[in-house]
Amino acid sequence: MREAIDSLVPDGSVVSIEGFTHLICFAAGHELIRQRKKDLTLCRLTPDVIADQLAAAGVISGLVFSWLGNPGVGSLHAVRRRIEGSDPRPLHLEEYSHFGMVARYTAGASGLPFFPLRSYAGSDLPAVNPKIVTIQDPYGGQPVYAVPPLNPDVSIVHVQRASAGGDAQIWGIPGCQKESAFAAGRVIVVCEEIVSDEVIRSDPNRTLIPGTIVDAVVEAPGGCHPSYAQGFYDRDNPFYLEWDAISRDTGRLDEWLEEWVYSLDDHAAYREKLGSERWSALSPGDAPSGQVNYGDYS
Amino acid sequence: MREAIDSLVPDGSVVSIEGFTHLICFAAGHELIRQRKKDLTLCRLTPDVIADQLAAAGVISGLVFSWLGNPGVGSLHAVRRRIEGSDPRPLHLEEYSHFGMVARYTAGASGLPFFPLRSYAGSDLPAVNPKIVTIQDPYGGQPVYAVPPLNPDVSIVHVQRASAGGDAQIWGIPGCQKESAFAAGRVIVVCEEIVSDEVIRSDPNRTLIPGTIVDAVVEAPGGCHPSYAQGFYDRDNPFYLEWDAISRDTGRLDEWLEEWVYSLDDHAAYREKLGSERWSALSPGDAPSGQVNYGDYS
Amino acid sequence: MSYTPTEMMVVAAARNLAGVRNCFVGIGIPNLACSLAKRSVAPDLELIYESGVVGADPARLPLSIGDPSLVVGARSVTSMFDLFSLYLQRGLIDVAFLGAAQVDRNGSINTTVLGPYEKPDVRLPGSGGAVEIALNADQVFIIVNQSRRTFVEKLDFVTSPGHIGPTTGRGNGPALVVTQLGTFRFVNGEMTLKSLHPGVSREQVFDATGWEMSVDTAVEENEAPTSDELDVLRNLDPNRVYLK
Amino acid sequence: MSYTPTEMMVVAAARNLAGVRNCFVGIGIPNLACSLAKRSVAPDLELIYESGVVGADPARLPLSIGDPSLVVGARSVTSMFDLFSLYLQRGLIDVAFLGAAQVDRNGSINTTVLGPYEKPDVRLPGSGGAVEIALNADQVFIIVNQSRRTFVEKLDFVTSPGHIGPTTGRGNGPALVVTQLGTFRFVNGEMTLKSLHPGVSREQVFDATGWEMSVDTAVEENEAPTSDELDVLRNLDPNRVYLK
Repeated sequence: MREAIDSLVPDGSVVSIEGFTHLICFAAGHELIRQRKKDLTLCRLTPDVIADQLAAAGVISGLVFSWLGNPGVGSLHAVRRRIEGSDPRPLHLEEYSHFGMVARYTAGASGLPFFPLRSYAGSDLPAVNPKIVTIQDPYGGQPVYAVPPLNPDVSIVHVQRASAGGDAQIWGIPGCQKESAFAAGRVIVVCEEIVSDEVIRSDPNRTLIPGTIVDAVVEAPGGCHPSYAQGFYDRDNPFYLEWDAISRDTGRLDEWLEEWVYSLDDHAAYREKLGSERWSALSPGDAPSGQVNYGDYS
Repeated sequence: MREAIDSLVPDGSVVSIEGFTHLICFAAGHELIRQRKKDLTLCRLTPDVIADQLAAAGVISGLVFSWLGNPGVGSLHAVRRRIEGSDPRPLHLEEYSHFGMVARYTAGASGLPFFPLRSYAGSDLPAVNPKIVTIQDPYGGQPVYAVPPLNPDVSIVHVQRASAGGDAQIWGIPGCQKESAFAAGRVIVVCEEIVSDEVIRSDPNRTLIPGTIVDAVVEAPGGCHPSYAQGFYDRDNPFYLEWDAISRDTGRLDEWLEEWVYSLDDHAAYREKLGSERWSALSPGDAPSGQVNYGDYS
Repeated sequence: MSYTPTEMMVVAAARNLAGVRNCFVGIGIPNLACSLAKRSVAPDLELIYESGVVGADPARLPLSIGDPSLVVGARSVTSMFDLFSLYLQRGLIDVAFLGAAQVDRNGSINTTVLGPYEKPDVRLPGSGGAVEIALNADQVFIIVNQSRRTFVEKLDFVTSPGHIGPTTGRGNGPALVVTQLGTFRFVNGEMTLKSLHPGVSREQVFDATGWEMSVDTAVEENEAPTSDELDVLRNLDPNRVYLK
Repeated sequence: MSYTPTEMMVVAAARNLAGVRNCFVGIGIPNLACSLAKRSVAPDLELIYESGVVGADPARLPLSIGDPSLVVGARSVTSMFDLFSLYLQRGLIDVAFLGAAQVDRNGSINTTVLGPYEKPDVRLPGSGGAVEIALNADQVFIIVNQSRRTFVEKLDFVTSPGHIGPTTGRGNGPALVVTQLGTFRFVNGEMTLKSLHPGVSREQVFDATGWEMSVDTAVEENEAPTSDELDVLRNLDPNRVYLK
């Protein structure tokens, strides 16, 4: 992880870290903080606790997003301080809706100059974001709206499993991990476990991201904590509740960053510090998918 | 199948039967012939042997398509007779490319008035199909092309397994089964086997088509013959080769239709007539997918 | 049986889902309302979440829109692109729930900022999927706590439009508003008092509205939550996370 | 070792794939060329099929573009929408193979009709994915049997454009043509003889071309297929389905 973040995410990069409630790569976020990256623009539908941490640590100077908050809890206080009071620095916002963001990634991933969608009419969003424009229907119907492609410099994508070559498989909520990866100039795949090529190739329909477009593969079990990885661990809801109090108080927030990020060598240390009791409380039971037969045609 | 085709596919319908080399629903095609449907427009990227049979039987009066032929073998002679000589009747063509057809289904499935794509520049296709138009990039770049939505009256979609409620799962080549189903006004799911809700819900990422949009579910094992169903049976290549000779000769073609379609009650009779030897020659060995764990979070 | 104003809101919302098939669910009160409706007036209700989950049947109270318990045993789990394209924009959603920090007489909603956009007094979460939901769901149900702070004459920011005339969407806009005081429908695009919860007066509604609220010709009084309804609800949220 | 003209074509195509990564493969000769290249000059070659198969490693000779043996053991299998959008139109394809019923001096291709479109003498298959492949693959390799019927001054129908000036695509157009006589590249958009297969004369090429073929300053003679190459090829197609 250290090497991947160091070499693939220079200061000033436009970085997407997606994962819709699921597979949010906190491990990479913490590494960005640990390496004191500067002036990053974070692309993410839902800047949540990870964005609050990056904002508090001074790593990000802008957000491209559609919903910001601590899901199920309330506000991101560090982000709000920066937006409402430029405290300690302003945070540049480029704001869409969820579908607008997904459409931007899709255009970026598809080599399209724009993506059309039936949204935004009557909303004030186009007034505050000139990149949201109307487009004529070439068949003479009502105009619709369009958004431009989003092509991050680098996408960091957490998945359940990947091969050493970067073929990445996801189950549960896929969000827009695939689109954000294909849209990016460089791709870092972070996984719960690295598996053999054979495991990947025994179920090729699950491969959402091919190694072909991947620049680095990092194994970081537990790397989504406090969010979750389907089948591996649950969301740590108490953490989200605790974060509200931490994030309200800049002193506590700085202490938290020091204790849980700066003073730790890597995510393995974070995982260990959380302790086995906490991890086992988050472990789900078994709910196997069952198998299908691809057939041996040799 | 009899009831589904009878009630959901009136004469004159626009019908899509997709399946890209894989999961081509011959069983439904034969039922359309058996019921002597008339004046259907067939939407299909690759009108192949199924289209030749429907054309010869006088079921279809038009094609919306992107490639026609007997894959790996050569021509569709009944289709060619109708196109080249209006013999015995003309066949109306509305012609795209593969991506254009996929984009049309995608627009239809997405409620979009058009879909943009980087294709067609310099091709004569837009000159013979006025539905393929240019569209301006609202951000000032080069214009691209657009195609209109395709919303068939009914889509017939073959899948490996479905619940009685119509939740349909596919593995192997998905083609544009999903998009053609969501684009259609009515959906008939034909499956190799009906399985329990529990099987479907144990692996929800494999469900490409939800029962929500499905009007009829038909179990028709072997229903793709001579095409194939991944993990169930292989493509019957000798049949494709034989078809070339059958289709060249209108007498033989009529005999074939009589023997293999009109004189049989249903697809079960066709399957039986093919014989267990032929079926066992087409049976693949096992290549299991392996399982993933969705996790028990209750 | 006694009940809280929140329980009354959930029950009123659930009853309005009678016969509905495909419902776009939010976390919290909408989720409770849909779960209650599925167990009472709308057994065929399909719970659809913007996270890509279709036909969920969660084994526990989901705490986020993408809770892992929504996935397990669902009918289908899909990408957000497919969810927004093939379900929402295609017009498959019969009813969608939206919350609001501010709502106006046309059912337009603000969830973006209080104060000016560039330098807000309070930065709110933003649209999420709300703007496309508002425009493309067949009907929108708005659930909101009613006061002069939330029912305002003029929104600080229009995040999601209500009845504002022709739009690029395919839906019919807001159909119902449920508050702790009563329910409202839209007559010629204008929010109109339709029913009052037990013990609530029209004056309470007027006092909690920042404009002159229209009133239906026949304002009904809602039946209090039945013990069956309350049993189901309290089983769904035993720790009263949302049923405060 | 003796060899057929088809074997020479396959070998010439394979050698030109040296160092290539992502290749859009057609069935038949292109598939053989790619499989040979992967076993010789391009071990990292990724076989990508328009049917949605990425990184195939088929255990038998595939007889159709969606053969089930392409799926088993592949790296990824995806929808056609994703294949055309995320791979082809995104610009990930380094080389794509196209066949042709007719080709002109700019590398434009006809696979649609012989004769007029509305009442053709021969109805051909049509574009399939060819037009978007021609426009969006970084380089296009055309494989065709050369004669005055296929190398024509004017196409009956332009299915897929060659070097015709700026287009909506992102690719660089045709880079190579391989026939049973030799190979051709494009100089200022004009097809130009680059090499001859052993024993073929320039005159044979001119006789089989419907326009005045340009000739490279230095026309090379291709090395005959080596016994290693022929061994691999004949193992791939033991029944000589395509190696006629």
